[in-house]
Amino acid sequence: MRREEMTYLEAIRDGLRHALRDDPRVVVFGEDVGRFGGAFKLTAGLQEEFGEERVFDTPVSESAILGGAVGMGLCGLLPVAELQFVDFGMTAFHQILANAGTTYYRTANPVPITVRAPCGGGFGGGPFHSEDLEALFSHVPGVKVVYPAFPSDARGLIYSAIFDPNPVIFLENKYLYRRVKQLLSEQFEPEDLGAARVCRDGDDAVVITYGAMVHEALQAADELTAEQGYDVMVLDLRTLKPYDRDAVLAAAAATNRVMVVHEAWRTCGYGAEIVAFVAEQVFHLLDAPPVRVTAPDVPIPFAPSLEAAYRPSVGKIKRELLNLIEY
Amino acid sequence: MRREEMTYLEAIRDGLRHALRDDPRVVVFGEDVGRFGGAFKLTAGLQEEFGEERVFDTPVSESAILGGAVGMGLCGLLPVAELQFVDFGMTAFHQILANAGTTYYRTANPVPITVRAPCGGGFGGGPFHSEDLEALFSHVPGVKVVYPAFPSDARGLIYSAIFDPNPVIFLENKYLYRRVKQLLSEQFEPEDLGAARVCRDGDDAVVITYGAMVHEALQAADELTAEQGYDVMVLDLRTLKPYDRDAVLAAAAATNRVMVVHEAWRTCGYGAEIVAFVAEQVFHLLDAPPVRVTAPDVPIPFAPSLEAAYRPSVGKIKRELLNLIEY
Amino acid sequence: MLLARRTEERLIRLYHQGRIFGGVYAGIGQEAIGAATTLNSRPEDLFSPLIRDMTVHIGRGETVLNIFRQYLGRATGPTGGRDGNVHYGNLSLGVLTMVSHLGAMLPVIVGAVIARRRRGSESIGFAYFGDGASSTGDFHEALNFASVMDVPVVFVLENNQYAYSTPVSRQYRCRNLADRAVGYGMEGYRVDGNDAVGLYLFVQRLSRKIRHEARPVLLECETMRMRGHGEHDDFSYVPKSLLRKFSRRDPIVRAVKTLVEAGVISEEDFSALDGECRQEVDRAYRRALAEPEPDPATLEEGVYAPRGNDLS
Amino acid sequence: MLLARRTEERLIRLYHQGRIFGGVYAGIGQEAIGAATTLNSRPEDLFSPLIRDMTVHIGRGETVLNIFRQYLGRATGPTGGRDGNVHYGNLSLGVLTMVSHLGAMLPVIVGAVIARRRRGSESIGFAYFGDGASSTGDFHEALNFASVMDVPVVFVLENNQYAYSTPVSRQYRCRNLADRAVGYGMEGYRVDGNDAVGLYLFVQRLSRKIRHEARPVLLECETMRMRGHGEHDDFSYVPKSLLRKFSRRDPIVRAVKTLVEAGVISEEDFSALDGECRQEVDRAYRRALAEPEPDPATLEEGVYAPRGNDLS
Ligand SMILES: Cc1ncc(C[n+]2csc(CCOP(=O)(O)OP(=O)(O)O)c2C)c(N)n1
Ligand SMILES: Cc1ncc(C[n+]2csc(CCOP(=O)(O)OP(=O)(O)O)c2C)c(N)n1
Ligand SMILES: [Mg+2]
Ligand SMILES: [Mg+2]
Repeated sequence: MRREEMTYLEAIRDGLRHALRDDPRVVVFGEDVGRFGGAFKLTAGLQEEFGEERVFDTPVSESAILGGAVGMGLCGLLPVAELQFVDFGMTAFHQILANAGTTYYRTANPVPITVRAPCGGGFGGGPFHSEDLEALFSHVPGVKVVYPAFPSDARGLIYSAIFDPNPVIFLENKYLYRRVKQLLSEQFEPEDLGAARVCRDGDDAVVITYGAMVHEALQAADELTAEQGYDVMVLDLRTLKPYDRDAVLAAAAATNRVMVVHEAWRTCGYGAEIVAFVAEQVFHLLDAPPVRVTAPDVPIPFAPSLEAAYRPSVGKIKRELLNLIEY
Repeated sequence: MRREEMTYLEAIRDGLRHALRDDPRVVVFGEDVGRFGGAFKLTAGLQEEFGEERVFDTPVSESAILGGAVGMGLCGLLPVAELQFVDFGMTAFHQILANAGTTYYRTANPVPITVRAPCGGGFGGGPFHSEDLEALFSHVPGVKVVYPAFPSDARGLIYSAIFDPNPVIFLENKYLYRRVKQLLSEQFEPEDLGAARVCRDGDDAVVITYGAMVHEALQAADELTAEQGYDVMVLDLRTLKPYDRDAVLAAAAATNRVMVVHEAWRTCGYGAEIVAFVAEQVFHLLDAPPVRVTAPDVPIPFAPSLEAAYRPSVGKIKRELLNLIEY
Repeated sequence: MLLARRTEERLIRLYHQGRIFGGVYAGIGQEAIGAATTLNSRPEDLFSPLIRDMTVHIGRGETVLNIFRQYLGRATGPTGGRDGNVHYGNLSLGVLTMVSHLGAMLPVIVGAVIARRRRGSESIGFAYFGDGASSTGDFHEALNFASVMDVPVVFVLENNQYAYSTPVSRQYRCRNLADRAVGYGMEGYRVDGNDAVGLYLFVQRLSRKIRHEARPVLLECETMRMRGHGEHDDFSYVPKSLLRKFSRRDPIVRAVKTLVEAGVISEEDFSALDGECRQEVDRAYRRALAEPEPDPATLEEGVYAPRGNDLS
Repeated sequence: MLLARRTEERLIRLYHQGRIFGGVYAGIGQEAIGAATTLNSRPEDLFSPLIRDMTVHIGRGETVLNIFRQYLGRATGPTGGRDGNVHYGNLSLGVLTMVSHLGAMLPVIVGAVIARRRRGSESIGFAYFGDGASSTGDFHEALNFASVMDVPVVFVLENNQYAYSTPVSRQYRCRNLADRAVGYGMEGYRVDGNDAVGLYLFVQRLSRKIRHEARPVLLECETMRMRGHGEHDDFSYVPKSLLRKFSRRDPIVRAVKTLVEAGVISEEDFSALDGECRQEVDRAYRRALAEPEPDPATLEEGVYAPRGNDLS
């Protein structure tokens, strides 16, 4: 079997390409996604390959994009809408909360849409191009939320998201776009939504995380093993809503020490959900208080010196892991 | 000292009236708030008393209302914007997240605005007139979130919100508007933002809650005392962001058993934050796993039979409290 | 029109008798608009009615029985009691189910028409909304989007003089809302929304044209909300003179007069029809009343569509 | 204009040398617009510039030093390094600090002008935005709101032919965006945005009028984005012929020509001025470079304003 090396970004493009090839109902649209290939060039080449009917630009109108996707999904297409940055989706959050989230429950008509949204910081994007808003989307009934960390997952999950009969918010991490590479089989395999994955084994503690922080957690774990001999499990959630309860509980049970790491704000962040769930369900199995490592409740700062302090780092994760393990 | 009985709704109106009287910079606006007095008649009489320059109607334009408030706040007014229902604020969430939340951090120019938003269900409002979205607002850096349960608090807190130099999201519970009454002193007293209050003492467990659920929790606690002799503390958070950490920790320490109750959706709901905080901070003081009693992750149903099952009830709270106490 | 009128009249009575949970929002006085548009539609066309558009539902074939089921929150109704009153539709009749957020359905129907046409039908859309909704950002994004994408939707603006308590003088400052069309590069018309026959003829030409040209159009229908915003509202803020003026222009009375004068129907035909409508309303209400409320045990079912659900 | 041009040229050079973190978004070719409007303003007026409006900042008195501080993320800059590049302002100069969300500043400046006028000043507002931003719901809500509330704001639409890679033909279908004005009951004009002198005279009359009448107005300025969306963008999607056409209409060259022909300045004056500008840019850059970055220990400070903060 031939294998190609792909970045996270290329893998998502490849997933889109497979979906576009496999089903004529799939359409890809958003601001600048056509000939230009999108702000990150993620959709580069798709319009050329599939034509302007399948891959097209829209005006700067997030509510028209998201509401339009709902209408397309209701009437026979499988739309994939791109938000240029997740931040700008907040101008039309009601389309997610009201139209996308409630329509199937109220009418039994499925809304099979996918919303792709680049997230996260670490590149000097400042307060309005670096947000991680998974907690907001995950609070909405009726939508699914996916946030991959690896090219192979990204490719398989975008494909499954497109063919899922529900609205899926597909969060992509900009920091990973060109930084993470993997050898992927040429033969394409979809990846089921909903399953977490242990991407590093260990029994001294577990870091439950997703997106860019999976990589920071893995590095922190490796360094801890090298430096202190501790073995830390890393659980990549991959799907944030509905999340893999069994995997979370199994990881907690196997390690008795739980840390959640994310790049988003702390208060009412996604980590609160996981920590609360673990505390409720397997309280008696925990040997130490669960820990959240997150960004502080601060608008995302621009200057490198500030952003470095803002974003959870390998060093910070290691320190907190040591505290947790040696509690 | 003379005292008048006021409903929750009248108390908020009285707080607005005091603010309008005390400072000419205060303006009150939104859809239908003027001569009509608002969808709930909460602002009834204010335009008559203070004139159309101070209390005025706007077009159906939530982003203009919220963004306009930010501009007014930056340039010398103390605006109080009404959302007719909190649900509709989601059409302009970016004005809260971007303009209201980040401007002081970035520019050192305060944004002293207040956004009033009727929340909550229990009256057949269906999926788009019953939402409780405090978790979304509480995730936003730079804004404060208030959610009173009693007329006296509502009156004092709206006044303090208006004079606070930060954006304050003032959540009002529609179910309480005309159901809850209190004797209030004629002499007006502001209520500090940020402090929780123990509104029932007890040492067998604590229910941490806010808004309409304070009343359900109080009744559940009273019934448990009568029926089983247990004494349950009820802590009313009153301000949800930033919340009163000391009061939460003190309550957990005093009871060793913690329940959070809210009417909003469970996943990534506000309760997750409180449970996570307690688990992190005072894990060793807990004698039982903390518990969340919330609505399920379901669009808010219309039919009375469904809504009754959707909303946390006194009976449900009691049952869960018994489980918690007898764990 | 008549069936819708009789249905709403009954709903209003039931509301004031305390027999309807939630609220009742009537389109009395505005019936010509839904009637004239649906009568000009084809099976493949799409509709996004809002709160005053019972004639759209009925015009597309929704039953009065289903409407009572909906208002009574019955398990058997179009939303199974999960949503209430005006929030229903029927995709097999081409009718989308509204959300409350004003303007928010406008991009949805634009997307829906795009989808139907990409799938090979000659569908056009009819999107209904009020003067208040015309102030929302979604109105703007949807009209511009439809224009740029060449999507044939008739944006039916029911200008009924009020948005809740707010008169049009505080909602906009252009002369007519139809003046907004030029800003989207589409045609805009302001017509008498209470003249069913005239409107029917107008929409006939219009719908042919846009089906052919695949272009959107803005159709402002001048009308009047003859009741409160909802039945809880005494609408004392509406000048009596305005109500009087429009009650002389009642769309049903006018349509009957025109049709009788033209010899199309007789007064007796009308009375007979009216009797049938009243009977149908009675029967439907009684039947719906006897049907079950949703089972609370089903509360958490059907939040997500299962895999394998037919997506076509 | 000249100072802004020289500043941006330097920023562009620095960006391509890898010395600017984040991005650089240039307004080269569009300088006439900010210049002509700020020159017609009074101290109490308000401005909401976006990404191509360096001439608004400079026209209101912002220093080049502060601009370099901002781009270099210095603790001493207008946002103290908390926000980057074009996201700065100075309320004491009447300049609001933008957020990125297109259209989102438009309601803010409307509210700001309302506030200033309620507090007794004769302030008017100048709101800048692009052809892309004109498709956002916020554009619509803000223009309608300003009109209904009688708020004197000049909505300065800088139609520079592109929104990122999207040409105006895929952004709107009206003939001119100024055609949208009638839909808000305000006046709308389309003018040559590259003719600084003509624009100055036009805005002079316009700003007097709206200050007096307290009405908003839509002013579409035809111009061209002469660089990529940002400096990371090679703008190969822009036809060279379009760039050539507009480079013959460079606002600085044209203004100098007009002023020289009119005898207001000489070629030598211009050269001397240019030299001064270049020197100022050099000095400012070097000084800003030497200043400190923000201290990470301050990260969590200043999220909330303290009580007692002067609210006036
Ligand atoms: C975005 C949004 N804001 C506010 C509301 C509350 N609301 C419901 S109906 C209404 C007035 C609607 O007026 P109009 O659009 O003219 O329709 P009409 O009721 O006159 O038919 C308002 C403000 C809403 N539903 N959606
Ligand atoms: C609401 C929103 N959606 C998308 C973006 C991403 N974005 C940034 S600039 C831009 C194009 C802006 O074009 P235009 O308004 O014409 O201004 P110009 O850059 O041409 O000056 C886009 C789409 C944004 N900033 N805000
Ligand atoms: Mg109306
Ligand atoms: Mg542009």
